[in-house]
Amino acid sequence: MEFELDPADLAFREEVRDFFATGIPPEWRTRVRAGLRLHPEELIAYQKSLAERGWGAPTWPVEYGGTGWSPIRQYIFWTEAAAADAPAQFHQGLELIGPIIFTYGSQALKDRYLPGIINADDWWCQGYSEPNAGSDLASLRTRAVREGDDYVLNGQKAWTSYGHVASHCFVLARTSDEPKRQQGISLLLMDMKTPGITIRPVATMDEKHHTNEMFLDDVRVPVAQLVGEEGRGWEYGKVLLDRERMVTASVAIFLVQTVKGIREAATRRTIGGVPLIDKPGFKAKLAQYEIEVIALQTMVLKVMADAAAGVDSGPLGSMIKLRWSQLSQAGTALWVGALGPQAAHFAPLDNGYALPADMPYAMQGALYARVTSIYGGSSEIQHNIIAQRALGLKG
Amino acid sequence: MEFELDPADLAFREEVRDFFATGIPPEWRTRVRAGLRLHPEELIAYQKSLAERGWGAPTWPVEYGGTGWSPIRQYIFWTEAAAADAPAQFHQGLELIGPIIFTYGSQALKDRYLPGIINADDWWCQGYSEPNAGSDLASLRTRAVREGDDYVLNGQKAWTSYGHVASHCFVLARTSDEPKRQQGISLLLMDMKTPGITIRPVATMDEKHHTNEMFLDDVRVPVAQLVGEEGRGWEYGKVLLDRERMVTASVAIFLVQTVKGIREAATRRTIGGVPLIDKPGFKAKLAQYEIEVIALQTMVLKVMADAAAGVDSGPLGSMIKLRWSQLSQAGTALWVGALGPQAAHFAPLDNGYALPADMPYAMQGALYARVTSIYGGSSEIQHNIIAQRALGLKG
Amino acid sequence: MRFTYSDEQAMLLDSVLRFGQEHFPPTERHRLIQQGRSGEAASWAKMAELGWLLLPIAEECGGLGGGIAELMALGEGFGRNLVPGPYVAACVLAPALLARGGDGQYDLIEQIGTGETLVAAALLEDDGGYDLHHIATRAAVAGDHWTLDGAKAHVEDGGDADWFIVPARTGGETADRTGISLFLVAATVPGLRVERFRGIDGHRHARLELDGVAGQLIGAEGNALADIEAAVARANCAYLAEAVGSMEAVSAITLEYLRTREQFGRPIGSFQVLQHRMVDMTVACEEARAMLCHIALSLAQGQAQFQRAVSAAKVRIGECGVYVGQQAVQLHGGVGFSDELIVSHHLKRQMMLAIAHGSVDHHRMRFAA
Amino acid sequence: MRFTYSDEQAMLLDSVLRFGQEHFPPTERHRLIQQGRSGEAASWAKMAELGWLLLPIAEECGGLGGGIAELMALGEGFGRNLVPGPYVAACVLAPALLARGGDGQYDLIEQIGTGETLVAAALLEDDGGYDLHHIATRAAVAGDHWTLDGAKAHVEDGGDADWFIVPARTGGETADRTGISLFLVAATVPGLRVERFRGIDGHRHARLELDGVAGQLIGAEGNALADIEAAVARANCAYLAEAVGSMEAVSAITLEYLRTREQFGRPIGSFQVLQHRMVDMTVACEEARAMLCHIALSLAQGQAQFQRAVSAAKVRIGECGVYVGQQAVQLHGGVGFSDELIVSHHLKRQMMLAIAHGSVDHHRMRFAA
Repeated sequence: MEFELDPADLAFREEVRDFFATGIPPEWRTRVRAGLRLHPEELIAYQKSLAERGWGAPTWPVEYGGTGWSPIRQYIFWTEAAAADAPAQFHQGLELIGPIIFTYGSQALKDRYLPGIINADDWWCQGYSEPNAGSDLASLRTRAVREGDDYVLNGQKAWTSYGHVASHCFVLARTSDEPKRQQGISLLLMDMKTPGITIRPVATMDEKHHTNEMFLDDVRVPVAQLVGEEGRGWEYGKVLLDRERMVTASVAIFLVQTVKGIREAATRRTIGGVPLIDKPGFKAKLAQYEIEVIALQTMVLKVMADAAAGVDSGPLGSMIKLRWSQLSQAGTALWVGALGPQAAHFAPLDNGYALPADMPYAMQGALYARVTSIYGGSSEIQHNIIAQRALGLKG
Repeated sequence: MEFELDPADLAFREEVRDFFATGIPPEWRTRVRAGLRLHPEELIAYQKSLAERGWGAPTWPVEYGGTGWSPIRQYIFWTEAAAADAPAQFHQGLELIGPIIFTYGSQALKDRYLPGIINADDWWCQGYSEPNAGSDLASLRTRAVREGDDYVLNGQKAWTSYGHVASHCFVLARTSDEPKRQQGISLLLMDMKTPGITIRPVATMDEKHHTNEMFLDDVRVPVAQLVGEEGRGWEYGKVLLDRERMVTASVAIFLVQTVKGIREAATRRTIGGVPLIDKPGFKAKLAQYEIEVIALQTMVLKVMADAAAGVDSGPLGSMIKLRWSQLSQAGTALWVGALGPQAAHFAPLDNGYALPADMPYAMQGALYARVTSIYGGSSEIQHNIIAQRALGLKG
Repeated sequence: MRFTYSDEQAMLLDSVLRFGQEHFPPTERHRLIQQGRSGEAASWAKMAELGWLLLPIAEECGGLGGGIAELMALGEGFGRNLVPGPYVAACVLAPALLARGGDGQYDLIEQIGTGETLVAAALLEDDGGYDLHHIATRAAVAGDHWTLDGAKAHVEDGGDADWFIVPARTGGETADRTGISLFLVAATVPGLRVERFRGIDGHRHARLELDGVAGQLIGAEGNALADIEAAVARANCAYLAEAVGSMEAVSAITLEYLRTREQFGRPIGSFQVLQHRMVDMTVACEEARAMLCHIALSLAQGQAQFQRAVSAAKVRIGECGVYVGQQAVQLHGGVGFSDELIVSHHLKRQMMLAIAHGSVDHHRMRFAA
Repeated sequence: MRFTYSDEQAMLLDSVLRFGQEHFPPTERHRLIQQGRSGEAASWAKMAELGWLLLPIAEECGGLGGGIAELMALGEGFGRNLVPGPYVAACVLAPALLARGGDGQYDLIEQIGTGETLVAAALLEDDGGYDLHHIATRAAVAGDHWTLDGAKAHVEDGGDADWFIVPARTGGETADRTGISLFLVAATVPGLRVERFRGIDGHRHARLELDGVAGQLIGAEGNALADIEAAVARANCAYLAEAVGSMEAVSAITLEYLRTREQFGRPIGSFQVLQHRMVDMTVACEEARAMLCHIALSLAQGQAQFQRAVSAAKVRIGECGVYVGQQAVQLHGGVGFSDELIVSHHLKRQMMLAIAHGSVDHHRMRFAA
């Protein structure tokens, strides 16, 4: 076992640290710590600042405009970003569709779309889930029928996150009916200004507009916008499993921010003159939380180190997703608990009255955290995946 | 809702309290509180003292020698017994086979066996489980073949608790092969002195000899010892589900004893001069435990009150079994934790040296508690039962 | 001994359930809540008409003298349909505190009972946690009246109150159990700053700053703490029953969803893991209901045992309620997280009920004390 | 950066695994343990021969100077086959403490390394919890030697010790961090009462009473606490790795059982609930292993960060280890509870490892401090 960073990595860390030493606006802090996404314009500004520095795509190869960083450097980068209260980069373009485009897409698609992802000129949303195809995505019903040089799409998508903001959407649609449901599904890139797309906001329990229903009504998408081959869209997602691991892994690094949020809230609040953070009961809870975060961070580092060493991390990615959502929930709940009675003060009813310092974000983070164990493969699905793929247990 | 006991019940409580005011030997206390069974001779002495008072069978009808007590009176009786650190009565005769005998047995069987159960002249053990028929009892293989006026039994039983002590055994054996595995199983009463019975002790992790394997090798059991009809043994158990609820319910009442054990251990031990029980961390844990015990006790009382009112308690019995085993485990673990480093002192290696006050019983109780979520229908089976029978969810 | 409601209580529960379905069906509820007090005006008037506003008020104060069982039936009914509104603050807590003032307060209590007036108790202060005896606000005699100075961190359901009941020190130090008196303060009185906030469950609360505010002494000077603690314990009973009603309702909704929602070609309720989760939710509901019974059983044992039982119930129902709400959302998946189903609203209400009048941690330590 | 063992460390682990399979196969292990020290004599001699007893000892003391990674490889190997014996007490903890004595103790250290002698550290006292600085035992100069008076509540693996290392006060009060010195005390010295106890895992511990016992000062007088804490943290690393080895072994056994054991006509591993439980056990193993890596990562950051990392690992590995052991027993059902399978022995060892040199609660508060 060797746990020392080599000198070049140490120098890189200094470089990253310097970058983050300036530039993260303080007004982002509470939202970032609560695990909430910043406003699109803020995320775009952040992404542009990274792109300007050449760091817009930490996980991409150099040839597509990425940094070409080793997994260890990615880890260092995210650790420093987290320490500086920087947000996680918005991932739908960078991690979900970008890598599919540069792996399977035509040269034309690469040329057209990759730069816009890195410099945040385009904002991508995902058109996968449907009202009756959530965890069971293979049962999707949206159809893409070929007519001349276009596919004509009809159907309904659910949970289209940031569809109201996006300039583009990557959509899974059925281009043929095959005996195996996973077949005959194609992946198309769609301009959100195309006629026939209707976005309807979905109100969610965190009172933040981030997701939508998307209705596709004779939406014409040029055949050139097909990624890879027709009917193989399902596979493209699967092949990128390794990358997806990195995505959750990187998000998990940001849990140290939640620890800071809790710590500050519990330092600010006193009971009988004693800061909550000094009360043995709270102290023990926060320590427990920090320790579990340490375990997860170290699992992340292990995935990174394994990747660097070319070792297969097995189901560690699913495990990180599982534990990350549990700890997002536990951490924000602890934070909200630290606010005491004022956790009931979520929104002012009159002008001119300030909310408690952390509100509404701490509470919004706690509410938002409930969906982290649902999206991206629910915790139950993650369990199934680990049981079946890694442990070889059959239904 | 009415929660007052009526005056007659209050008077009864005084009577029971008086009975228990004397008579429970102090040397029983720690074992009882740790949820451990007393030695057979102690349990026999206790049962005889109850029988002498006319209280040998609290749950049986008067006509069979029972007390005929209402469920509320049973609850009162057990609550007072628990408060006095009396043990739970040994249940295999009293609750498992006795009620089957008086419900389905011939007059001859009733006359022969019921009094011996009440006055503890006989000690019954259960011959149900087999090495390959634990949770899936219906797959049992022991055979009883009719030869003249006898059944000839061959097979192997597992987990024959107190088989090394018992004078009698009630055995499930296959008397015919039927398409439905639950059919063709018969219930036989067997004298443990019958030739062909071999008992082999099974060492268990609590280092206490309480269970055995039982080998049946051409064991001849007179046909008159058949309970009810041939081939219907499986049903007899099922019909008594309601009674079984009462059995676990009554045991759950005794968890207050564990609370006392923990409390005394944590009062005795000091850290830096402060009794452990006054340390906020421990205080919170014990309070949490007590509260969960209260919830369970009240669920028990509700079952009793429902029974008294002729209301169906539904799956509450299974729930009580579930929660009881969880709380047995949590309570004994808390107790062992309260012992600190000396929890490692389980047995003296030399003569003349005394163990810490609670040892080995607190630890033995903690180890024994692990099996409470396995026997009598594991926690997983209880979940299945509740899901399927009460919630109507199908596999 | 009987654990079920009497016929009369069952009828009350039944009419509360019908009331909830009629006035706050899931499709309407959210819209009404967003309208604030006006959205609840019609239902409040209806409650007044039904006599429910008078129900928890003692007979000697002109109320119907409902006991804990009646409060629980009401609370349970409210919880099942997530009926919003300041019922517990105005009709349970406030009248119990005003009763300390004897017939001097009967007019105000009557106005509460008719629904004309809303009163809320301003109990918690910054730096006090959930401790009711932690009062730094001071009252002093100024000529023929009292003036109050201090601040209140959170007034449960105080967002629409016409009057506040304000505990303040007429003696002793901040954390003393003695020297606390109760004052009635009009919401519009000079020197009082009322900041109003909405919770995630739509309840409207307040935060007060009192700067030489005129207050009217309620009852005798000093020694109000016992009355406050008793009144809060009583209010908690209604909240606890509301939590249980909500848990049972959302469990039933979830069970139905498991039975009907299909994924991978079969009802999701056929997956063993979801079955067992549903069982754990059901057990949690039973535990929570048992804690209500435990409170009822404690009534015969005096106020101290009653309050200890309420603390025990606040711990376990708080835990079980949030657990059930969370799992209901989880088992519903994405739609559970949406605002459109009632499911997430149950979770939000459970989260707020779990901290109303004392968090789980607070009550665990009270129980242990 | 690499999270896997070096080739040399992997070879060490491999030989420890073979050693365990050879000397302590499940069928023999229980019998050997019941024989006490004699049951472990042959294997101890073998360990000496292999040089393992010398491995953790510093090079300047004549040992092989094994680092944390070597200790972890050894510990992991022991844990996988539940190798019994006082290895950590005698070869990791004692030599580290004796090193304080400089060359005056090299003879004794050498005897430890050859397996001739067993030494155990008597660190914990009644009323001290798991605090290493809580020392009431006093040492006084009597002529040309020191005499010790006091008692030690628990000496880990002290049951067969020939010598005890006894911290005692040469200054300060019971809970002070200064004024603690280390003394070497022969097990047979007059005035020393050694009570010997067996744990549920077969380890043999002691409790001491010292009544005017002659002791030999190890190293300088006073200020021994830092050495004690550092030595205990190092010892804990071996224990933590042992816990991880045991967890992974018993998880693998359980997975195999789930695959092969049939009930209701199918492998029990086909039941979703048991699958998910097995997943949770696997995640717990990963978390535990990650905590070992966390310790290794902390080494570069100095003793304070190292000890804090050890405390963090004691918390999480303690919790995960006991959880995995419990679930392994549960998933095996009745046979899991029996003594005949190795499964229950893993749980028992996990329970003891979780409190060895500080319980989960103790280390959580140390981490928080």
